Amino acid sequence: MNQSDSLYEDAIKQFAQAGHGHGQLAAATGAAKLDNPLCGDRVRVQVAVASDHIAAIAHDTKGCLLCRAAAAVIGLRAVGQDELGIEAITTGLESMLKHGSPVPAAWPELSMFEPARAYPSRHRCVLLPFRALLAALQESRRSQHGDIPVL
Amino acid sequence: MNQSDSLYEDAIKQFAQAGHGHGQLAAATGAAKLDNPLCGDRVRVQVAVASDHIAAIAHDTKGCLLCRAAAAVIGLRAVGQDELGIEAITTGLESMLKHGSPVPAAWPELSMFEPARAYPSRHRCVLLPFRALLAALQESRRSQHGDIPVL
Amino acid sequence: MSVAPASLRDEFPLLAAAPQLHYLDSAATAQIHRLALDAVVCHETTCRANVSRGTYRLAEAADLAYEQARQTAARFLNASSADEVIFTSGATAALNLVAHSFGGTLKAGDRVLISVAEHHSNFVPWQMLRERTGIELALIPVLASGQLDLAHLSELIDSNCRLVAVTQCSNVTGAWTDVATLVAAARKVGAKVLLDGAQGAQHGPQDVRALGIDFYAFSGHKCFGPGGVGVLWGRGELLAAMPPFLTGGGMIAEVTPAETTWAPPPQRFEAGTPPIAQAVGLAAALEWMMSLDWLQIHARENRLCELLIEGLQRIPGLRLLGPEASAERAPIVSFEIPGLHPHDICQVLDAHNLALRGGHHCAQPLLAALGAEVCTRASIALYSDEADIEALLDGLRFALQELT
Amino acid sequence: MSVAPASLRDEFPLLAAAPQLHYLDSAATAQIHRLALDAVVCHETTCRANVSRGTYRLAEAADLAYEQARQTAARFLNASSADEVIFTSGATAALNLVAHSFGGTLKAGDRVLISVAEHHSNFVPWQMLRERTGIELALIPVLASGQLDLAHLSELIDSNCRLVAVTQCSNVTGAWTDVATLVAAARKVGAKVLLDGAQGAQHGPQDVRALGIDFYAFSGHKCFGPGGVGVLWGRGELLAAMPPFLTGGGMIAEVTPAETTWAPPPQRFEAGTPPIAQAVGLAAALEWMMSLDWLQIHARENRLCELLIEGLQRIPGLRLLGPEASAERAPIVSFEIPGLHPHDICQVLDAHNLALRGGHHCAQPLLAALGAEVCTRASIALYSDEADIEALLDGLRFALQELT
Ligand SMILES: Cc1ncc(COP(=O)(O)O)c(C=O)c1O
Ligand SMILES: Cc1ncc(COP(=O)(O)O)c(C=O)c1O
Repeated sequence: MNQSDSLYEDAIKQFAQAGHGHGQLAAATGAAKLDNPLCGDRVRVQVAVASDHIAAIAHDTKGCLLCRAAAAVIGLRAVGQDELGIEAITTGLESMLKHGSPVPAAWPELSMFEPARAYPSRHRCVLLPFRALLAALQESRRSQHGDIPVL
Repeated sequence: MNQSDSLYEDAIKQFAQAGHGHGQLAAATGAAKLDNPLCGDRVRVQVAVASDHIAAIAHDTKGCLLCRAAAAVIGLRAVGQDELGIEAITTGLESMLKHGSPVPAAWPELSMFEPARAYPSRHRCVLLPFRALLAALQESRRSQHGDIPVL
Repeated sequence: MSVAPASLRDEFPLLAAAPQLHYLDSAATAQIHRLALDAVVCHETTCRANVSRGTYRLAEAADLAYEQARQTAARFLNASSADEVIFTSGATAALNLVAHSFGGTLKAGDRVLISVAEHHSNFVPWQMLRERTGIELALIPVLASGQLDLAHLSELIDSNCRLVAVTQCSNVTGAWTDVATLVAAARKVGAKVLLDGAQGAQHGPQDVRALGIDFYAFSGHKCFGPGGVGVLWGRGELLAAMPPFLTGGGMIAEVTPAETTWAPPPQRFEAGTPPIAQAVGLAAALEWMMSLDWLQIHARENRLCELLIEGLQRIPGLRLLGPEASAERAPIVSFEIPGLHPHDICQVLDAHNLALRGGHHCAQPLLAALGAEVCTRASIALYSDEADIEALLDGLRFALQELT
Repeated sequence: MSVAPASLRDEFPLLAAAPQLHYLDSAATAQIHRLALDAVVCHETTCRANVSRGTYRLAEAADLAYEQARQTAARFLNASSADEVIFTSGATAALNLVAHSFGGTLKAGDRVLISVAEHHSNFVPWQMLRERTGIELALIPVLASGQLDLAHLSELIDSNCRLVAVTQCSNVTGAWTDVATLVAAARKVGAKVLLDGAQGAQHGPQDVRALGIDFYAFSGHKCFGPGGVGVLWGRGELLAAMPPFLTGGGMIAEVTPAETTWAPPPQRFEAGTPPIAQAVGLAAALEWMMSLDWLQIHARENRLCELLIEGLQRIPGLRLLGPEASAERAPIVSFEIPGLHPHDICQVLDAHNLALRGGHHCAQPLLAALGAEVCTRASIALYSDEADIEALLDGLRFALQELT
């Protein structure tokens, strides 16, 4: 019955502890704050976008290990990506959690969240930083391009 | 299973048909209209009270046989009674229906409603004219005595 | 899938246990299907936990069951997303929700159009809204058949009209509403359309998108499911723009003493612990309904309805309410017999094991318009059979003898 | 009657079927008692019909069962009349009913006094009332223990105060409210008192008259009964003076297009088909509760609670929320462990078959006041036992190992 013993792999704890990207940006082009109202997880993401690509990212995350580890992955990996890329990874991650699809190839460390598949109520925890990042990117786009999609 | 075959005794049909007291009073001292909102039964009772006793009564009753028969009993028997007497008979009738108490001795024809004991939803039908009469008597008392109880 | 309707009765525990009973009051409450009851018991004994907040496996199972019930309801209605499905405590609660939440976006002078044929549950909430906000409440009149009189629709659905809220099918006359005409007229002026499906949903799965409507409400207990649960479907973009109605746990984003922000739909409209096992039971009933051959069932329901009407027409003086053509009505047949009160009729019928309802059926404005105050109603469901109809016609002969 | 509490677990089908499960989330939803579930099934399979309108025997049986359920609830609360008992869809619906119906009799500037310790279901409805009508919403603060701080009560309950609406027992800290003091202060100025009994009723029958209160609300699913049903008790004369909230079938005297008149309570407040089988099931649970020896059960619940608190206090850094003395709290124990998130704790506990809830427990203002955002909660009910507590303390040791 100890299904979740494997959930808290060392990778998750290490990422959560490392907290890559934790902090604040001096010159953000977009920011967003998202909550999970049901558990109190809260993520604030700032991005600095230049030429439609993420030049810098920072986040402030209060939450469970899953949420903090996911935020740290973003903090480590998001720089250099554009909105479409983040969208694809988020969709891939969601599909991995919900439907057992393969780990998004671009960010292989997301495999550490595979054990969370079995716990639908925790999917939100993993996805929250990704959704906050997408919201921050949208805000950045709107402020930079006057709401014209980046394509 | 034909429990209710005996409900519609000839007495009930005869009283309902006879409709004793159906009509209108020229000089009522009190009147009341009561509905059973759930089935549409509707009773309008007028009384003329003199020296605290019912001198004349009239009713206009739309309803089922039970309701019409009960109104006809009132039409036949109420004259000469005072409010306390009607109250006692109403309580006695309710107790006969709900708890199987004996038929109010003063008005023995109420025994025709005994088979209705088995049908709680029909108790209202039988009681409605009595309650309307009580309401009419109260109105009469208020208008005659300035709301001082008749005792 | 083809189902021999004669066997349907056995699938309903109460009917199976009372073979002598002729239950003809399904418009008030339909009997519960075995699978729906089993689903309730199974949920309560294996998955019971509160939803949306727990992370332990039992709570995950409860969540999953509840959200799957939402998806089943969405499929039953052909909604574009399960997020458009709100579980309520019943059709009345669903209609009140719209009258308060959507109603809260209306202003004095806006028109809400209902009809004379509405059940009180889709009548009084709009009267109350009129009192609260000064909307104008207009009424579509009815023809002598009880069908909505759509002759003057262009005057009724004018540019002030924000909402047309009508019954899909009358609970007294069985008359089906001509939804397409109403939707077309409403579209022209941008008015929304709510359909009170309390009497519609028990006659088969719905397609809210094909109907072109904006809101649909129905009750579980009339659809072979448990009591205490109902469904409001609303178009996503409308729900997203509506304020909540009931408030409390589960429907908020954040609460501070100063102010509170709302969760997105459907949670925004499900304050407090929802009727979880009841939703799961309803979903089992809806799944079962979706597995049926409705062409066959409708043919059968119509045949029984015609059989009944033919028999009733042979009773001297009896007045039938509702449309002539059986295609224009659900199998609900109400009638008056001069000199006989429905309560007395139903009482004698009961002695012959016939369960029928007499009264105003919570539709006083309709009865007044039809020149009746009360009537006797026989309502047929998919488990009804010829024996029920024959027993009713026999029973009425007894009633005539006994009551006159 | 004396009951050996060790055997109580067997009376709850879910717990009986899962001997390995340590269910410590009864404050969210208690497990259903066998008799309550049986009563639902029995009602649905032998007495199912709509209530208050039918005259056939099945409908009479449904009516009788429903009205007997009302009487049982009245006895559970020691109400002076069953007419004071309104069945709702749950505590949240009951609280919303008061906020709308009684709230509808208030005017701008009238004060409603709630507390910082309220569940969102007794917080947000009053915020909404403030928005609708301009009442003043005042808050009783809490002490560090989570108990209401009644030091400045005479300022809070001033002559503008019309209603004091507080929880009987916090769903986070378990702190019992000092009702007597509040009632005495409210009486002085003629304010009414509502008690949110959602967490109180599961710990035994109540005496609303001895409490001296005016409204009491609770949910069936937290009292070993079915979901989808709750109770609002209100003093007869108050209910009689209140306008309805939800409107529709069953609660009216007469409906005409021009206006509508209301039925007397309790019908006035029960629009639409009520949760009939659920009320019957709840009544079976309440009957069972009334047969128990509550002195014995409270002693046992307190002992378990103390055992748990002692064990928790041995965990370094762990912060307990709530009163010190177990007599001042219901057996609900919430705590924080620095650096560990409740969701992660609950996840590891789940792997050890412990069902606990982490989060804000729909009480954000209280958690903010206590300087916490989220916490982990263990809630004990009459079927809990030593093994549950020991398993939890062991599980927390595992969690500490695994998560750090
Ligand atoms: C047409 C119609 N609308 C609404 C309702 C109300 O449904 P419920 O009582 O289940 O809330 C009914 C039930 O009789 C109905 O027939
Ligand atoms: C104190 C308190 N009040 C109200 C409620 C709301 O109860 P329900 O969700 O059953 O409507 C709860 C449930 O958690 C509660 O604990």
